Amino acid sequence: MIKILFFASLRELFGKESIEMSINESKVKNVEQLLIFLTENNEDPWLKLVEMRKNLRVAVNHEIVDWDTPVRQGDEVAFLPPITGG
Amino acid sequence: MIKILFFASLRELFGKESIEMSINESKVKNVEQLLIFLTENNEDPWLKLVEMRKNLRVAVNHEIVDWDTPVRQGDEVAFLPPITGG
Amino acid sequence: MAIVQQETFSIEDLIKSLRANTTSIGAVVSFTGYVREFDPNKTNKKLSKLHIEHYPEMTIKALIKIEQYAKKNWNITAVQIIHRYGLLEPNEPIVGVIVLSEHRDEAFDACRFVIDYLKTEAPFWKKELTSKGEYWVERKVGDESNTKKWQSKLQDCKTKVS
Amino acid sequence: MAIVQQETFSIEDLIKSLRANTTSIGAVVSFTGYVREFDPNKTNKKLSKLHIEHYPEMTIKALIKIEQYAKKNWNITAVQIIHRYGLLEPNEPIVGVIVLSEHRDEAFDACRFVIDYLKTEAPFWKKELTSKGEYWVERKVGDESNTKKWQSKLQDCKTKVS
Repeated sequence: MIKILFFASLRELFGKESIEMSINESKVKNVEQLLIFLTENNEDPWLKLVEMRKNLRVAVNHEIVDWDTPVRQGDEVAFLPPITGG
Repeated sequence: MIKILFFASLRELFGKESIEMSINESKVKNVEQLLIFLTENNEDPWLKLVEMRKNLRVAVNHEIVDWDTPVRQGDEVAFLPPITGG
Repeated sequence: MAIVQQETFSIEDLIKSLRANTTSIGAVVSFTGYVREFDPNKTNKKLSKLHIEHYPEMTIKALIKIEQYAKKNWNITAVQIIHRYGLLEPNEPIVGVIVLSEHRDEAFDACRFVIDYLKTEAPFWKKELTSKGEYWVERKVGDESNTKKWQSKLQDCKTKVS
Repeated sequence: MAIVQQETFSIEDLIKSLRANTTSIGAVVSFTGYVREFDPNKTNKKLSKLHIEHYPEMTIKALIKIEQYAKKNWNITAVQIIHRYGLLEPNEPIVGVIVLSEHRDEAFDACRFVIDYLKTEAPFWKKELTSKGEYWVERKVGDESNTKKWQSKLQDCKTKVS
């Protein structure tokens, strides 16, 4: 299982703070592939993630990472809308 | 009469905060000429002002001014050692 | 040292506790960011509240990383970030950054770096509740370019910091 | 608004009174300069007191002029200088500069300008009373070059300001 977290506008869009799902590790090896997997059925609200792709950042286990970073069972993945701190 | 003020190291050097003196307005027309007049007898502690000339600034009536600024009877002239504010 | 809390804070108390037992601090620079009730660029909207959301498990780590980058890049004695979350009223402080150093140039640069970086790199999101409705604040182009400017200027800042 | 006094001061109180009745202030930047007990460059000397002398009839005028230059060159809402004189103990604050503005970039630049300019342009002189004797503080080369940098960058700053 991996845990996927949503914040701010994405949390509102998905109507929840997080989901858990199992992934096929042979198919989904990194964050990029996870995003493709989540959106391959062209279903809302996942499609929104694709639209936002350019402005989306991703954190794995509480660190912002590049899109080729591996994901493994037990990881916590968060798709982050544009940060507006301060 | 004009009033000449001394601050910091100059106050200590002259042993006083200020002096008053009358000036010959036909001879002493500006701050530069005042300094020349004050130091023409090559007497200490006035000579020190010449030595410090490069680092000395001068204020007339509470404004730092250029050396060609006129001085007149009643003016308050201050020779300022290098400022170390803040 | 970084603090994330709902409550308000006192810049002066933070400075005092940072200064305790220091003897060669010549300069303290502080930045405080506040909730604005009116944005002159959006004159028809009056803010009633600002809601700040964050990613608790990640936030402190991200802020401490930014502080560490500041210490690595400038000769400073201490740096402290404090950032609030939850529901804030207009004119309340949102964020404070304090830098202590022997000399002022380093304190100014480091303080500015920290707030610039935090704006785009620490996982906070702001929602404005206004007289014309609620909406998530959009990222400012200027904030992005400030972060990029630092990244091109500083060593070891090219990797993501949060 | 500029204050010259013997007593100590509170940055927070000054910020509060400057912020009273403002509704679109997003940023406050403050600088505080302190008396250093030890200067790492002069390790053999311990400061016991700092004596600050000034030119009373001129000081406030000079400080207000610096504040006016800041307001002319940056889009800021308020700026306040406070500077002490007399006999100060190690670790006491000497000078405070506070700038309020809608956005942070202006506040940072203006605050830095004010303290840089004040260092060479406001009629204060410092004498250190140390374990190795008393002496007048010498002007730092860095302070002069900071002032010159601003003078070459800003309009209307070439004339002397104090």
